[in-house]
Amino acid sequence: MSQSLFYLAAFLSVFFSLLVIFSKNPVHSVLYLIITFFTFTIHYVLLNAQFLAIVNFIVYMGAIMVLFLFVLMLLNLNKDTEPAKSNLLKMAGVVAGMCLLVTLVGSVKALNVSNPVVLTNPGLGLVKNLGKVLFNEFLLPFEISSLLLLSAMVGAVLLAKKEA
Amino acid sequence: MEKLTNPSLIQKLTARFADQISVPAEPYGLLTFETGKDTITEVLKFLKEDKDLQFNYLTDITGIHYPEKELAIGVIYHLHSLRHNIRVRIKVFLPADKPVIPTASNLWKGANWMERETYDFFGIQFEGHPDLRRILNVDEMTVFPMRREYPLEDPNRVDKKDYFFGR
Amino acid sequence: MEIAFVIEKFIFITVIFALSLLVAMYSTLAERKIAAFLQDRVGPNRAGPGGMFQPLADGVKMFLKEEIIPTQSNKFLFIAGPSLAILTACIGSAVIPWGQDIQLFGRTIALQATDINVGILYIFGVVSLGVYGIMIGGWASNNKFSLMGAIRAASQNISYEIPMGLSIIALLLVTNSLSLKDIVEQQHGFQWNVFYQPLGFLIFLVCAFAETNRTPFDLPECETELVGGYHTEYSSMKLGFFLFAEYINMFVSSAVMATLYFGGYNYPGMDFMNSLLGPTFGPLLGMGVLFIKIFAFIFFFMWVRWTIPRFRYDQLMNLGWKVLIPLAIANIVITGLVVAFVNGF
Amino acid sequence: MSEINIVEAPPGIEGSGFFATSLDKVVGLARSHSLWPLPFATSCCGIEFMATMGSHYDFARFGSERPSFSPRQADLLMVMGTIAKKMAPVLRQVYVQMAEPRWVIAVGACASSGGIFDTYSVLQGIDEVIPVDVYVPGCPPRPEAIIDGFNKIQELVKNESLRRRESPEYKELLAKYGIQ
Amino acid sequence: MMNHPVFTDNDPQKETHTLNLGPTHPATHGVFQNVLEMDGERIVSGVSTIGYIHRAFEKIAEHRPFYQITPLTDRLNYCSSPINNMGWHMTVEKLLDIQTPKRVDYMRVIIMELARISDHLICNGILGVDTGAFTGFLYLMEEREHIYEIYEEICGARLTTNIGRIGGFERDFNDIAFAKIRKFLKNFPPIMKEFEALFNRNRIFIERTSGVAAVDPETALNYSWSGPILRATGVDYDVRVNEPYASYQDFDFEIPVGTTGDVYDRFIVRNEEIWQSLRIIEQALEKIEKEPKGVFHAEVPEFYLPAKEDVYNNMEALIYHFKIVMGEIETPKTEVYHAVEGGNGELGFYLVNDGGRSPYRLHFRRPSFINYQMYAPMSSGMLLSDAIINMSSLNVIAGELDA
Amino acid sequence: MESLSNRKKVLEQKPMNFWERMYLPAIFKGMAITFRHMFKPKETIFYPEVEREFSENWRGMHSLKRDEEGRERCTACGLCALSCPAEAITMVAAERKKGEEALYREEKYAATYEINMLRCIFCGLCEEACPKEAIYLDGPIVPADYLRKDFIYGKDKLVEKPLTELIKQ
Repeated sequence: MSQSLFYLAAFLSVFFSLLVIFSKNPVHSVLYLIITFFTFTIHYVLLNAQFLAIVNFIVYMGAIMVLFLFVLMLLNLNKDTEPAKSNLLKMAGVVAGMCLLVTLVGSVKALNVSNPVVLTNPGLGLVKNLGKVLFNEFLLPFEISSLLLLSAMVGAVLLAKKEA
Repeated sequence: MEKLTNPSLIQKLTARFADQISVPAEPYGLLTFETGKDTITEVLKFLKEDKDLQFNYLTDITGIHYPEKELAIGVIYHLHSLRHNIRVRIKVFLPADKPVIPTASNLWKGANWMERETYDFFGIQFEGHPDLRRILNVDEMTVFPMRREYPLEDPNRVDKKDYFFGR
Repeated sequence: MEIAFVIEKFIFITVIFALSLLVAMYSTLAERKIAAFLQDRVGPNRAGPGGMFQPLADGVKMFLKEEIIPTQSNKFLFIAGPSLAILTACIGSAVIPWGQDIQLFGRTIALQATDINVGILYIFGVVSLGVYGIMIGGWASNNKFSLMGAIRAASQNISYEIPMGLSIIALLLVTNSLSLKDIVEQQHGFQWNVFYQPLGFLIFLVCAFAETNRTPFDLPECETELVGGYHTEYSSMKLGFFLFAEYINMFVSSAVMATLYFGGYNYPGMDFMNSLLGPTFGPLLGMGVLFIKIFAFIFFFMWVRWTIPRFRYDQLMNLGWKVLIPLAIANIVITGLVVAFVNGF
Repeated sequence: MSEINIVEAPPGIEGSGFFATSLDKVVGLARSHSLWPLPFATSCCGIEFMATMGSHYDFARFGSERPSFSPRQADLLMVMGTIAKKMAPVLRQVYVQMAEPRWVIAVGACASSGGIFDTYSVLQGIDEVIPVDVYVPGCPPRPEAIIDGFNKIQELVKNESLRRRESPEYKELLAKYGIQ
Repeated sequence: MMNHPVFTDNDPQKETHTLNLGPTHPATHGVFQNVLEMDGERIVSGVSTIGYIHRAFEKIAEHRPFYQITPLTDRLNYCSSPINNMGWHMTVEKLLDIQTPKRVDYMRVIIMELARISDHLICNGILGVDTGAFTGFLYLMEEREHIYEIYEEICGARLTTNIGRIGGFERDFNDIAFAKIRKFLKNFPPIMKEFEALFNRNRIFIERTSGVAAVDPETALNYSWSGPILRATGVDYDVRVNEPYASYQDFDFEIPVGTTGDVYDRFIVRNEEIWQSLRIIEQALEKIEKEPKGVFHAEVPEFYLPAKEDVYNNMEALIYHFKIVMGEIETPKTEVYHAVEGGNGELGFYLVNDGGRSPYRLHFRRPSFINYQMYAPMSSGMLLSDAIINMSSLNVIAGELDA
Repeated sequence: MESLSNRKKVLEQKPMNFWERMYLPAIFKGMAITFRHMFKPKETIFYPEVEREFSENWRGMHSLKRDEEGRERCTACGLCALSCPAEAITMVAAERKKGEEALYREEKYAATYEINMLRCIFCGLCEEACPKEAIYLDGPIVPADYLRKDFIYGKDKLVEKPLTELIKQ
């Protein structure tokens, strides 16, 4: 049951992420990206990581992508306004893509058959355990990252103030 | 400051403009006089800015059409001195074929639409007006409907003869 | 997973779905009736006794109205907008515990579609998705009023999610659980959370108004400014979906408020009544009590709507960011201190 | 409250658990009780319309208290007040933007026939630009008269067949006004 | 046929967007068009287009005898038609030099103040609606309905009243009318208090209106503003006091003025004027008691239609009757300007007469027209929501605006 | 600016006090007001079934009156048409023939008398203009209708029913 669900979700993830790249309308792209994120949420649930799933759901789907969409909607995106891409830029794109391809091929080649991962503690992803881990073992990184976010927020406010 | 009355106002005006303004009349206590289009700006400015007069409130600008007269088109200003609570009416008559008069909209911003309305109705050109377009009627209109020669009713109406317009 | 369980869940979900649609449908009538009563009028009374069939008439009319898709709009998104709106509105009710476990046909049935242990967060996530329908619909209409409505909706909903989340965090400090079922069970015996978290409840209430786009926060559709806001270009059932979504949202958020702060299906003297009525009818009574609470909240929503003026866009943002968020943070700190104090550090 | 005319069930074959009627009737009945007006109020009649919406006359009783200012959502275009020639194209555009089925009611003398304003600038009746279903006389009509006109529209809606909007007559009517 | 200004957004480099507000936008009450350049929610500049219900009043007036112009004035500011009616009657009376008895004056004062109340009720109610609170508006509408019942008792119509005649009234107020006025004076204040309680100290409303569209007195005078919106800026110019007509000098009332000229000031000034109007009506009722009963018109047989019985039995009356109806009354060849304090400000009638059947030229100084022209300039820099409540607080009546 | 009238009453904007700044008291006060209205008697008149009492002066549909003997009072003098600002009245006058004395009171009568109800503004000027007390606007409201031509009300709709018929009813 869960295996077939996994395959379905995996297929959908790949399918929609391809659509993200191939759709011409940027707003459509964003919408496909949202669906892709949703399939990730399903993956998390399948891994019994409920907290992660829901946070992914809230933060990525509910907040970040809304802002993406928000910005895209306000851009005047049509053929006339598309900035002219120079040849140099195109060349750079090709080179970068090639590099990525080479890396991927190389890594696939280096791949060995590995043992299936078995969770030692199936309840690891639950909120309670996560909270304990976060606030006991990883308290310092947690606090540092929160400070980092705070400083980012203050910076954003300052930047916004300067303009007004 | 003593209260301004019609006689003292006439005195002040004649002292300043002498023969440039016509003999004033006072229908129903409202001082009325005529002036020419060359002096009108100055008259208005004087009335508005003189310390003793202070006609700072432009009540109204409108037009009138006397087709049989030589100077057929008239522009009529009503000013009000709120301080002295006294009104004055100023008339300027213009020829029908070339009704041009300087604008009052640099003295009173409120004159803007009043002049547009007058232009719309009578075709009076206000020189120096910032935006002299038709205001009430459709832009495509070619005539100035308040002139006496134009009919009230739309000549193109069909239903007037119609049986269900019981006339 | 046994097949009976699946059937049971399926039936239960269908019932809840139908119920929320029914409530939403009659909320439209209730809104009109309540508005009328607050305004010394009588409201719809021609369509059926007391206007009973008014929602049906509206529904039939909308279904059969011509569908106009503006030529300049993006067809796919234009249709996706209202569909998303109603979809996200409907899935919110999945985690709400409607009653205690009930004994029916010799089975113990949980009156809750699913008891996930992150129930609150789930609700929170679904609510945050609700804005997509409005945004997409408003943008796809290719109408400036709609676009402005969509933008207002997006920024309003994102802004008010934050104090909402923060007020829930303070609640979590009290309850120690993310599962709605647990939270309700903890409130058994008149230990309603609203007594412990009055400020939190107030913030949550205000945010609920904002998230459902009800007056005084109805800026996205704001009739006198934006004509119809995000749904200006919509006709027929697509408009119906938008309007419907608003009422379902209202129903769900009323249910959430009742569950989180007002004891859900708990009521004073519940144990006595349960022993009197037995394991079948006792929980049903609880469910009835929950619905009474929900209806009270819906009435409150409407009552407020027909009483007070709406905010201006920047004032709304000020209220959200400068008043509610600091208040919510203060609430967390105070709650945290008190909890720590009570637990003896 | 007992003397209020509640809608009667459409005539059908009534039996135990069996109730049949033609779809047209039911739809007409539903539509007639859910006519959302678009108040195209330009002058005095608009003020009387406010009185009609107000507590004394309570338009809501007919299920019509939700004025739809967006033409897409409206079923009934209520033209209230003088329509000048400058306004005529706007009115027409609003009518065109409305979704079918749509009805038009000309409230008051000005909208119906121009009233006392038989002048170069006023449209002599909105039926010169859009088809009108019901005329309400009066300048302005009292709220009672507006409700009376509305009831006439309801009658019309009730008895309209579902297919009327596709009929050649209807298309011809619209073509006469140059719409579509 | 299309008269809309062209508005497009096709220029990709443009930072602003163009929003066409009206003429069918709900907040523009049907007939004003404003093409606004918007930067997000903020208005950069705007152009007003009016004339969507231009009905050529002044042209019609040149073709109608004097008494037939009264129905026209009804349709100027249709929220307070009696004031327009009375203003017109008084203009003609001034022209013909008719002195009305005191009782007629007081009756007119009652009617005019009722009209002012109903006008302000609509304006303040609509302001409530535009800020999103519908209910207060409906409470006021209930009371306005009672004002209409009083009109109906006096003249037979509700909105476009055609009330009164040149020289007085068409009939005396009957007892029911007086009873209804007294009842209104008793029932209305509590409702008005409720309305004020709903809005006056509500922070949402204060924040929406206070400081919005503030105008200083100099600008207001420069734009020839008049009426409550001018008084909200602090200028106590009120025609009723400055040039009393209809015996307004006999009454004791105050002129409420604001301090900042913002929307909130306009709102409270209008509310206070409603209270002052109630005071005036009370005084007028008292004064009427002291006047001889049954006098409801001046004794001017040449201009005032004789009673129906007289027409039947009295040859002279019949001749007058025919003369008046045919419009063949003798009038002086002169011009007259008369102003009354309308619901929105100084409503002036400028009448040029050549002794003919109808006026040679009749010009209405329409306060809405003159007040509204500041709207577009003053909205630049405002938020869209502010611009909308600013519009409703100006109380622009389309009939008066476009004439 | 100095006072122009000496009757100035300055309305100061009071700054909000603490409770007003809190939003909630004012909101609850407002809600209390609206809630009280829920229990007030409703103002609504159920119009098509219940009609409000009109004043006796009220101007409704026109009726052409008959005198005590049941004769039409109108003499087709045309004053009403002349006084009508909307020009809604038309009439064709005819001489009364012998034997018609019981029908028409004066020697002239209106052979046709039409009012265009769509044009009519119910101002009552025709009523005032009539020297014969023949036309009064004392009828009910003019009903709405579907076709424009149905609004030309001829004598069949305007003239009062003869006394005999009224008695019969």
